[in-house]
Amino acid sequence: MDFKFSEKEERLREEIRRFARVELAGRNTIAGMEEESSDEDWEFAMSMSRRLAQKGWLTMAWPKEYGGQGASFFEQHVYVDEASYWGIPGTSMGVSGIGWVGLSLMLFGSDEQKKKYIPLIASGDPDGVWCTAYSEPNAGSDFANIQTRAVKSGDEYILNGQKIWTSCAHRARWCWMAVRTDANVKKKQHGISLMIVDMKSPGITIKPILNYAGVHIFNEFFLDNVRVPVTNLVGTENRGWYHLMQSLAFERHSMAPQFFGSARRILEYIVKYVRETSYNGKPLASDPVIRNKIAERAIELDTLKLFGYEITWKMSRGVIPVYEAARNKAYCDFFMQRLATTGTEIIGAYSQVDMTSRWSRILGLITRLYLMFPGLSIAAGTDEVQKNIIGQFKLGLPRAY
Amino acid sequence: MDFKFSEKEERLREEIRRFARVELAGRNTIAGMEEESSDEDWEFAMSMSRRLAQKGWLTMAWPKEYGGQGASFFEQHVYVDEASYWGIPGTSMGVSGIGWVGLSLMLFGSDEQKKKYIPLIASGDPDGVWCTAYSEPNAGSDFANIQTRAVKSGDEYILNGQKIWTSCAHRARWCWMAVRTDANVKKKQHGISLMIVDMKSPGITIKPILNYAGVHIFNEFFLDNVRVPVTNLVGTENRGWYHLMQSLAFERHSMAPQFFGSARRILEYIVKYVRETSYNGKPLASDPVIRNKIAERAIELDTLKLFGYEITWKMSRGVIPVYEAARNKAYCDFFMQRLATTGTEIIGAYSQVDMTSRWSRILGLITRLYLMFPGLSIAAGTDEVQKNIIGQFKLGLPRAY
Amino acid sequence: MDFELNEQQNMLKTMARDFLSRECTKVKVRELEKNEKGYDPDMWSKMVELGWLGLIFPEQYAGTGADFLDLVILMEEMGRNITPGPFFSTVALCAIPIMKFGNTQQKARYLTSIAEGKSIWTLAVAERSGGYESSDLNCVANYNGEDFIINGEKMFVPHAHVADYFLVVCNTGEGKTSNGGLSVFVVKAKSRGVKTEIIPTIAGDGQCRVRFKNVKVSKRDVLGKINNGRKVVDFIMQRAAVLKCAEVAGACQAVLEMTNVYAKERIQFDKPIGSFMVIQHKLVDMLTDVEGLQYLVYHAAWLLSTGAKADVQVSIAKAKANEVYQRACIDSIKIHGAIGFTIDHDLGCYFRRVKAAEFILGDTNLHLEKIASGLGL
Amino acid sequence: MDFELNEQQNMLKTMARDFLSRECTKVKVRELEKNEKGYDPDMWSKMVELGWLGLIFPEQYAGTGADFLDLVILMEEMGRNITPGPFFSTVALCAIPIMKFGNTQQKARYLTSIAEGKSIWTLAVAERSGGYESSDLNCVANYNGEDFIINGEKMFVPHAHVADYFLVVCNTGEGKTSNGGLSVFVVKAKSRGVKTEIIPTIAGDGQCRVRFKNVKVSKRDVLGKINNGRKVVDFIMQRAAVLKCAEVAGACQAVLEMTNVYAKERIQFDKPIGSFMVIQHKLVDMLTDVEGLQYLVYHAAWLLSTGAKADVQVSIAKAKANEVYQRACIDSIKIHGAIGFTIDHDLGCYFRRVKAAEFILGDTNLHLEKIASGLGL
Repeated sequence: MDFKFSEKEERLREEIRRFARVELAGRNTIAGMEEESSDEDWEFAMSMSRRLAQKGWLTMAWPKEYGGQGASFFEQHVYVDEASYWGIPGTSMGVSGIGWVGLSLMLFGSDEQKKKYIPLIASGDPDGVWCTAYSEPNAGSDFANIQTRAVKSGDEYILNGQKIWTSCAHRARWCWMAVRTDANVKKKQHGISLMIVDMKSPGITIKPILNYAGVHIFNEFFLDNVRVPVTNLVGTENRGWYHLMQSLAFERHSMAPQFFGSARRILEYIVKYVRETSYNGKPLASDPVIRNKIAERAIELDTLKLFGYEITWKMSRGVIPVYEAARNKAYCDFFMQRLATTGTEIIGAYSQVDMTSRWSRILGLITRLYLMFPGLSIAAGTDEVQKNIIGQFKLGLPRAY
Repeated sequence: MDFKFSEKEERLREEIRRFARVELAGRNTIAGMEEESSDEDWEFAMSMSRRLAQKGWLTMAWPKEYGGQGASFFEQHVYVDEASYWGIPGTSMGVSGIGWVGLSLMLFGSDEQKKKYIPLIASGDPDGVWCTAYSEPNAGSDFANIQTRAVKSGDEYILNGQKIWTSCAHRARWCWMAVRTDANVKKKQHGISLMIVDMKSPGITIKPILNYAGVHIFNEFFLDNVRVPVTNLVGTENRGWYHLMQSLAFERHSMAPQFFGSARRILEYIVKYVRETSYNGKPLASDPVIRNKIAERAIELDTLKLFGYEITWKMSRGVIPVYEAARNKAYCDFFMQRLATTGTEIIGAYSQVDMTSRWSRILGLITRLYLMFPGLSIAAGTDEVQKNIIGQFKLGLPRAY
Repeated sequence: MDFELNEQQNMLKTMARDFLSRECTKVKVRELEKNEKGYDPDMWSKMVELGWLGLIFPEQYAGTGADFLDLVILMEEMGRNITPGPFFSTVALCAIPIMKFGNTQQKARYLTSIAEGKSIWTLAVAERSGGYESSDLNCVANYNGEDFIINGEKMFVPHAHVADYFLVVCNTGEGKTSNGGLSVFVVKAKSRGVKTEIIPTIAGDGQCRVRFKNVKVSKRDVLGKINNGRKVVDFIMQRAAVLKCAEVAGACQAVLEMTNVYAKERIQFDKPIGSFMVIQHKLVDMLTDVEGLQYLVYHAAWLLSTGAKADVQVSIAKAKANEVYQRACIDSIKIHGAIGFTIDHDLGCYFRRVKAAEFILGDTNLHLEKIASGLGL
Repeated sequence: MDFELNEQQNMLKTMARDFLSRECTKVKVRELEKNEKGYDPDMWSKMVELGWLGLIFPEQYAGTGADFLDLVILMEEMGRNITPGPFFSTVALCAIPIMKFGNTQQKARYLTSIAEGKSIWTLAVAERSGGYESSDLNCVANYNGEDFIINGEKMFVPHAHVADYFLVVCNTGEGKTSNGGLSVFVVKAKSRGVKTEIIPTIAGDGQCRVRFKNVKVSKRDVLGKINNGRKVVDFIMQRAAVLKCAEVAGACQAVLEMTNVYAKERIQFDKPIGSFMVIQHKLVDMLTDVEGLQYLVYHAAWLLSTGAKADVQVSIAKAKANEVYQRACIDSIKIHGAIGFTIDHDLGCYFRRVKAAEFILGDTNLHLEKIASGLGL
């Protein structure tokens, strides 16, 4: 039993801190999925992606042959945590490429695909930006219910259908897409294939979907006879569901260190804030109700930290974390909600102030979290989906749906 | 809109208060299902039943022809609330008779049954004590799954099988029993019948089941060729399920005023206690965390109060409250748990002290509630069962199980 | 005991629901969030014509003489539909205290003007801290022997940018105690030295910062007695809080209904999602929350309408409203999935208003504290 | 970073699980609840033989020289199985502070005696209020120039009725401050003036009231320095709290496991109840709770074992343990239905112990307060 980071890992943390202090000095940065919304934020994010690639951090845990540093999972953990703490933009490049496309291609991509796409991601290049299109209007939590058809015609597939909730579609060069290549199947999990779609293909129409805060993350996405070369098929035709399960595990496993980083920062700000602020006639820091709530959030933060460590440790031992990733995702959602509501209780009426306004408190971080957490908790699978996974895979319980 | 009790109702409340102060003076009474446990408590409870019958309160809302006073639902509400507040033993006579057997017999009993059994209940006589046997080892939440067989043989049914969780079986003179009269049915809800079983019948064996606090409420109950005259069939043969649903609605509808009464008392004691006690170096009443929690419980208490009023008001308008009864039951359970845990936090280490010990605080009421609420929340249907009822009957949602 | 609305209340309810669903669509709500005024003068005129502004004023002040419970029913409908604009600030925050504390001249002048739709009002209490305790209030009004001179800053003043009059809570006493030293003044929005700017909020609901620099008001413009302002504020905090709770209760009913409809329609895994036990039970919990809230609000309102002491019940309703509104919106978004997170879905309109309702007229902790005090702690 | 137990810990864990599942069945647990002694001397001797009493003592004191983390693993197994008796009070509450604060004679004498199973110990801190703050402690020890004379009363002293020695926390300073004035004395249970009586509890776990009337102790019997007892108490509250948390974590694992088994076996509506989404998700939440607790306990224990400052982490573990144990038991009973409510089911054994674990060594509010202070509030 040992909960210490190595000296090397601690040095890396220090280096990232120095980097963030210098690079982000004086900026109130927008990071995460929100950086996709405005052109200005996106441009800065992409410039940071390149800087991070130069530093060797962007895809540090990837093997050197794929443009990584062959860093350990714990080094990557430290990087993700610390980059999130500082809110460094550009770390995810629209999430997909860094998060799962690169790793998935390494696992089941063709040699050509590996050679062409992975280095683009690793370099932080705009041509390395991906989006992912699984969801459809009738394939949400039940996302095996994919209807977008891909019909083979010579060297190409012809795609027709509609995708939705595609984040970053308006920024991405490529799309990691799940389509139906066989409609005559008994189980709808069969007959799905994964393919790489060039976002510049004729027949693609993208329509923005703004969220209720007016931020442009999601898109609707129509495919009208879009032609995709058969060489863009990833893995085995009609086996896409199984590839996709793997991709999803990649998607969820870094959530704990990522949200831990930003939550750690928010909690620090909250502590600072209550030390400096009076409300309803008394200093907030002296109010036992506030003290209690902050202490409860600190317990949750520590729990999330250890859940993050545990998954990284298991990965470093060669375990593919399935239920652990689902647990961490569900715990992040739970904790996000608690932190957001406690945060708003503390900043009070200021929690409704527009995040970019000069009246916003704590850099707008709490208002942002409050507005975003319900959406984030749906992305990458609802609470129900995660708990079904845990129930089946860890507790061995029968399917509940 | 009017939330006032009438003067008549208020006078009744005063009368019950005076009665309780006199009759219970100097006693630390045990009421509710726990009075069934010890012979001494039971004897006192039965003596009180007779007193309550004499006062005309025991079955006050029953029509005069059945030994009631034809009182209004709101008068009965006041009586239930106030009697629970004071913890007057004997108000329920083992629950079943007062709670649903009498009312059910009025609805679908034969004239003979009405004439024989109802006056016995209304008089508070030991021969008016009933138990109810629905549950079986494999019929819990799924309680249509009743296996106890009743086979007709001439003028009698021959009963064989096993019942469980039968409260008051060791005190009851009669049993309100659901049995299977037809095993060849497609839906297991069919083929069930309700009958009155004389607890003195040969072939009945009762085995006590103590709860984890050592209190004897439940019993296991074996039927070995028990003969029941066909005249003891209640309602229509094989239609017992529908009679039973009606009985269950009777069972749940008075829960809100009942628990409201006792919770009101507990909360008053808690307020008194925190005003008089210091802990961890400060007066409890000055601790904002404690103040907050008590205030939250007060909100819940008020909510329960109004839920109770609402159901009584609807009944007084001729509505049969189905979802409302389920909602009130579920809310009672929720609130009981919150009140019990807040209560234990406040009395601290004393919450583990045996209820009858001289070290117990607040008359042992909080410890008792803490030990009992998990069991009470299961009795008369789990939270899941109640919420399924509400989902289907009020929200019109499809069956979820 | 009677839970039913009377005939007049039912008529008002039906009329309000018809009118608002026609005039105040969610498209209009979204439009008004972007609109500088934050309300629709045309709709406002119609509300005046319907007699809503003077609903509870005596007839002598151009009112219809309805009672407080009628106003509660109306607010519930407004909340159900989200009706942007200065109705609440004018009627709940200002007209009601004027009815109670105003002298004959003030009542004649101001109530009539409000009922006839000739003036918009708002209340300026909270300052930088956002809190409602006397110690949070630093704005001063100094008496120079002739007039009061107001200096200070008020925050989160609803619709101040379109108001004609403010009620302004100021310190007038020596030192600041929790019971004395406050006074409430009627101040013309156009007075010299008043500066108003909109604070951008996530609901675009026209909350303002108002600064007062040497603003002169006559001593005749005190509402109630001088140094007796805490009483006025406490009175407002009770009446207006209950009306705000009614608005919230209406909003919660709308959220519940739209979620229930969605849960029946939305198919996943070949079933309506409302048939998944976790979703179904979440909806059931929402129902229990919303029904509980509604009864608590009616109970508090009824108590106030009888003139009984209602401070604990008002705080119970407000604390409950704060909790239920937030939980209903969050659970509803989760049940809806991504669609509930979008700008074109009505849910967001409700969710973005949760915090405004939570912090106006006392947050949950303040009201829990009032409940505890009321219980004798 | 490494989450794995080492070989020695794994061996200890396996051995403890085997031994306890054999020797300490739930039938035995229930028996001991009724037994006046509250422990089984035979089992106790075997535990001595296994070297558990002196597990973490240096070899010179008849110990096996294992470390604190090993003891954490052992406590976890004891908790999983519910092992009634004075192990925790002897080792966690007394031997550990003696190791830390005892002088050479005290260590030689007392630790060896404990390791060899020759004496049972317990700690007497809390009094009537049940609290652990200095201001809750009124028991005094007055120095008469030669000896200390103890007067006062202690409550909820575990296993005092079978103990040979007490550590007693007394006021020795002038006045009572939070940092000074306390001292901890070694007191023989059989000293003249000591009166012990059992407080009947719902777990029958042998908690006692101990009264001291003019009990004479030599000044040599101070543990650590005079007037420095708060430090000793705080030290105990950290180490022993973590060990209590380990016990709770073990108990919670057992509760989770038996509930999961039941949810798969119990059929209702022709399905295992674990296939109902609400039940399944309740179990999942329990898993997340229990795993979180276990890691928090390990983390705090590891920090202590490295000598690092761990006060916040200890309080995090204790507050979490209090919450998780209660929730796990309640949810488990609800999932079990009526059977979980009966005296013959193992669940009740755990549930009836929740409150003892919650209030010993600081309740949730105390630890939340410590966390807040630790965060700089």
